[in-house]
Amino acid sequence: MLNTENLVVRFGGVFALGGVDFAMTKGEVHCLVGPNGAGKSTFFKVVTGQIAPTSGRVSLGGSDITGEGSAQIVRRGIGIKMQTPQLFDDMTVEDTIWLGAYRGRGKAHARRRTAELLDELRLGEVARAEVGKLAHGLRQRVEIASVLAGDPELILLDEPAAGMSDADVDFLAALILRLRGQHSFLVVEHDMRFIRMIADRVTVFHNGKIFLEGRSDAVLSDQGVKDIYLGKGKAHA
Amino acid sequence: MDLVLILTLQGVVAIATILLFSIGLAIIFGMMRVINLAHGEFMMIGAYGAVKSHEAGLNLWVAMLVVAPLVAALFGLVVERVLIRHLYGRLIDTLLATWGLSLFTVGVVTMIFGNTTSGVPTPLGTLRIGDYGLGQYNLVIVGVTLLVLALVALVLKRTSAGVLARATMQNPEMIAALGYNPRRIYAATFAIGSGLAGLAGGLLAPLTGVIPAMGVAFVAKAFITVISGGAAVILGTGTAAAIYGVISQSVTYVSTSVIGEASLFLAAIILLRLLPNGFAGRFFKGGV
Amino acid sequence: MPQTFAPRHAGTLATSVLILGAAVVLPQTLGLFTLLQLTVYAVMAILALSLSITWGLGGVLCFGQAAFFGLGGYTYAVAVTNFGESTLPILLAVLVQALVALCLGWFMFMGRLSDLYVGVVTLCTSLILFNFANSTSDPWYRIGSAALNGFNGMPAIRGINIPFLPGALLSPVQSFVLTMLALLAVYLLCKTIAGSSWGRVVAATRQNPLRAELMGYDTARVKLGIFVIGSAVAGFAGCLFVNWNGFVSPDVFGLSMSAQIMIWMIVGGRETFVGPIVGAFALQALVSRLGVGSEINANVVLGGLLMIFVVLVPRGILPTVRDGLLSLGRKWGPGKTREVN
Amino acid sequence: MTDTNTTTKARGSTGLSRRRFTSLLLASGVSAPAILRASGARATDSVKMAALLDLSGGLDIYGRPMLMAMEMAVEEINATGGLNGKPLELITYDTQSNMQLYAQYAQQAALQDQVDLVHGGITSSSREVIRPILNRYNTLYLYSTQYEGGVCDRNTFCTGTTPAMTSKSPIPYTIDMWGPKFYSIGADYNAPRIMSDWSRTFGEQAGGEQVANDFFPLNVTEFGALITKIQQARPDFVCSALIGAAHLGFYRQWAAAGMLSEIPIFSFTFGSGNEHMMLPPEESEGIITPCSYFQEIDSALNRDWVSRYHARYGDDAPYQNNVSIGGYEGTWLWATAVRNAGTAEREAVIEAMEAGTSWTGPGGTLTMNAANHHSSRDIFFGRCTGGAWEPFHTWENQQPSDTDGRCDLIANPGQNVQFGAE
Repeated sequence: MLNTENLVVRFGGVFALGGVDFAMTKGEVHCLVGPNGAGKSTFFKVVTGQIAPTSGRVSLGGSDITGEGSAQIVRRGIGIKMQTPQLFDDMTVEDTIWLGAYRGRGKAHARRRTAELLDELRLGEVARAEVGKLAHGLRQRVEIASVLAGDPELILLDEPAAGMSDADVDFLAALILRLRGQHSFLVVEHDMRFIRMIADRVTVFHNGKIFLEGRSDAVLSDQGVKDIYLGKGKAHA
Repeated sequence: MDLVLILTLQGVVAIATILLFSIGLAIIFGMMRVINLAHGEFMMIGAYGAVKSHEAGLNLWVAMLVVAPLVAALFGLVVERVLIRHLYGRLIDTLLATWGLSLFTVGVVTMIFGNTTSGVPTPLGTLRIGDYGLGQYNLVIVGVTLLVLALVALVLKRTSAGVLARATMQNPEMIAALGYNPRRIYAATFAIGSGLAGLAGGLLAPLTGVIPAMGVAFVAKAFITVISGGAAVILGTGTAAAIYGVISQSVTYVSTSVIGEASLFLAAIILLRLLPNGFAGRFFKGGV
Repeated sequence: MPQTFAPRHAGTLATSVLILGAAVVLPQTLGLFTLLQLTVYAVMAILALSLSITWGLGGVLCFGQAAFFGLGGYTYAVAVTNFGESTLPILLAVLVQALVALCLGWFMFMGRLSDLYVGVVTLCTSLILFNFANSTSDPWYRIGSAALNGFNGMPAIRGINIPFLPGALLSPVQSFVLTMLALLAVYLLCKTIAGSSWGRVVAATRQNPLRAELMGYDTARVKLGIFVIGSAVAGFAGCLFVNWNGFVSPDVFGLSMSAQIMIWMIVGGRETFVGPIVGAFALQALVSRLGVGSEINANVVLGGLLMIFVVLVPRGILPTVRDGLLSLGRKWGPGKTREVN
Repeated sequence: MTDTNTTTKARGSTGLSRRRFTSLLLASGVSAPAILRASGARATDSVKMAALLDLSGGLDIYGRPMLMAMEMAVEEINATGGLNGKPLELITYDTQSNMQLYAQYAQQAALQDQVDLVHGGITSSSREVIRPILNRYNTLYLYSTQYEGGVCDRNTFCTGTTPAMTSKSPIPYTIDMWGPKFYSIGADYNAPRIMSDWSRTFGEQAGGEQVANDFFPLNVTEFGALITKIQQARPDFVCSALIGAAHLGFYRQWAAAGMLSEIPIFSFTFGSGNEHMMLPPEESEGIITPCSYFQEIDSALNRDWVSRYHARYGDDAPYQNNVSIGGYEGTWLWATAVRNAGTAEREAVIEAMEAGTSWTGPGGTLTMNAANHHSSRDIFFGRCTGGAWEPFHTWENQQPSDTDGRCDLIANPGQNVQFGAE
């Protein structure tokens, strides 16, 4: 459903992405891994409409979405969660989720969906608390709830497990597995334990290109992939 | 031919004047991300410093070139310590607070000196070009502006103090970890910016009347020039000053000064729309 | 703690009753002079609310609110001079400003200018208008039978009459009642917007435009909408001002006018709607008091207040007092505390 | 700034009881403001004059000396027995160079303080804010500064100079002296435009030619382009109606360009803002100005007045120019009418004024013109010499012909307009 063709991003003289052909199919949980600077974050930003590619094409379900802004991409049925939580600190949890559900669907739907999600993500107790006053793990959960509220077909998550406790990570993994039938997931992640729990397929980025792509267990046990991570350690030594 | 020459000279003077009264603001904005709407009042204080010390018997050039920037820099130090220090990182709040400072300063200076226009005569004689004449003092303005630009560029690029100042603005924790005191660097930068505003005020005093509210005439133009210039203090501000100087001067010559002024503001609006990060963001990334 | 701007019906009701009560009771108890003063304070309170909509609620940093206020005044003045009747001119004062804001806002928000640049562009706009209005003293500058008259301003402008009855000009007392009712209406408009679903989207856009975008909201359009509403209200205030004054001059576009509005808002409390109203009334009263037999320069007081509030009381009087009371209440009262982790 | 020990009283929160009384009165009939002037509400122990002047803000350089002039007049009037046995009380309002405050204080003076005369307003804008309010609340208005002329309003008396007075004779005189070709420049608003129009009218009648006519907003400080244009046009003299602090820049830049000794300047306005004292002599030498008053006028009355002024306010008291002295002249002219009428009551004073009240002071004789409510007066031609004025010619009894002929308040008392230039 999400495809890129020969995606190139150049900052000044530096290639951040050097021709990426990527494809994922509906219903799968797909993880992007790779050392820092491998290009996965840049890739994520292009796909979510935050930066325009220098050349190449991004398409969703066959239609070209290259160069569209985030809001337009979201309206096409993509949910996005960035690495740093993007929340409304002065708003209540309830209102935040409501806002995610309200767009294009009206108040009645938003009310119903908010109630469902508060329940599903076990946020009922803090429903009327201000988001800015919550602990980090809860904030991550609120943001995911607000993303789910828009009922996207495809959900893009940038390091959702970062800074979470093990219990929070387990909760999130369970949630993703539970939702896998209804949504597809593209997840940028470092936490290998988390990836092992959720991923169907994994794509490894290295030096702005795709190094390896395949089923989760096969990719994660590949010697070349391990070398990249080690090599990165060497390069910085 | 004489006419072309004199018009060109006037254009250069106009550009230099805009640069002169913008550069202090550009430093404070470009390096500290603080917008100082009381910039005009720093100029005013410099101008009063020059006029009053000259009236007290000081040599005019010393009054304009030394006393004016010193007085304004001292004032800047006080302002940084009392007001600006609490507002780093709050861009909009610096705007509001310095707007308050502007009103306050105008009020206080009015209470002290009254609204009477003071001034000093324009020094030097006349430059003759055929039938036309131009005050030689205008050339001094151009010269001092060039000198100031060169000095600022040198300090920012070449000296350790300049490098330190630029680094502090990018990462104060890092600089603190290296054993420097970022607060002192902020204070020094602000004082230098204020001092340059004072210098501009002192130098322009012989050309215009000095009154407590004189800053208003400059602040909007300085503000627009600096914002259009973007983060690069010299290249950005310089380009903006050149464009606005040429536009307002030539439009004024062919029509009226009202239309000249309006064309400057319109040009600013259009430029900001086309280059939302200023010239620096588009053309001089990382320059000074 | 309650979300700011969220409708607390009890408070809204109390404020509304207070304004309405003042409109009914004060004409019976106060002298004409005091009523005239209160009328202009109320006009300025409406102006403060207009910036509350644009900046407080919408987060659009408008340094040139005076531009819409002044244009509203001029629109009304020109129209009423030509028509000899005030109903259509009032509508025009509002509509023209909405249209101007739509064009300017389109230019700014669709170009995705950052807050700061929005500030610069609005500032430039008011400066251009100020310069332009000042340069219209040539008798050539006239619209229909209304000469713009430059720096001197347009004198002896007709006041507001009862709709479609040109002969029935409002008396000063009736103008007071009208202005208070207008203040009430604008206050309720603010509350309605803030409490509506769209108002939530506006608040979301203000607090975190990126998240709002990521939820699929077109933040440029949201900002444009709130900018248009705020500007239209400012235009309305301008028209009421001219009704009070019978006069409009380029001063209405001045920097000090825009500064004043911000000062009222900041001192009163920019996160609330009552705050700017209180700020407008209190500071106007202070400034006119300073002019009668005082040696203190009003600028010193206004400028000093602005600095003090930005640094020490950034939220303004009202929210600070309210929170103080609330925390006292939590300490001493029966209400339960709620800490969230 | 000034400490007064006379009847001058700044208005604080006094007059509460009267305000309460007014409130009671209003409770019965609020919608008819005229009722306010019911005699019961009128304090009868003194005659009151309100001064609405900018004592702070950009215009205070006019407002403060003007208030001093008013205070002097009030003190002298009280020292000579007051007005028909009652003391004259001066109530001061600082309008802070803010039009909104002009409206507020005019309302306060008329409705709350119930004064017998409002005297003040410096700019034409402020006058046009005040005038309708005082008309509405039936309070007499006196406007005493130099202005563009043309006000025709039964409730208003103007005692300052108008452009026709300073152009009709002075412009032909200047053309005789320097030549026919003149370049007009001025601040961009009504009064300078009207001055420029009159100078063209009277200049052409005298065989002169106005070669250009440029106007500048009050905040313009940069005159390089203008100076080049004037150098191109090579006129015999420059006719200036520049105004305010920013425009001082012109005279500085003009002198710096070496032009002061080449093309002389005639100015309607130089000196009205004490420009001759703000610029050094080398930038103002030889500029000539026609105007109704200079402190340097050489007459016994004036010498006496100037010495009394300095005795009252000290040696460094501000220079009294033709604008600020209006505060003194206007107050005395009105007081003379009040004395003639035997009452300060509005109708009676209007009638006394219209009977041609005349008063002679440091600037010569002022005589009120019944039909147009402007006073005729003497005009002096001054040359700026060493930073002071040197009067070198006098025209006596110049008529306010801007307003004359078009305005007849005797035939049409209801007339209330301001005529533009012809």
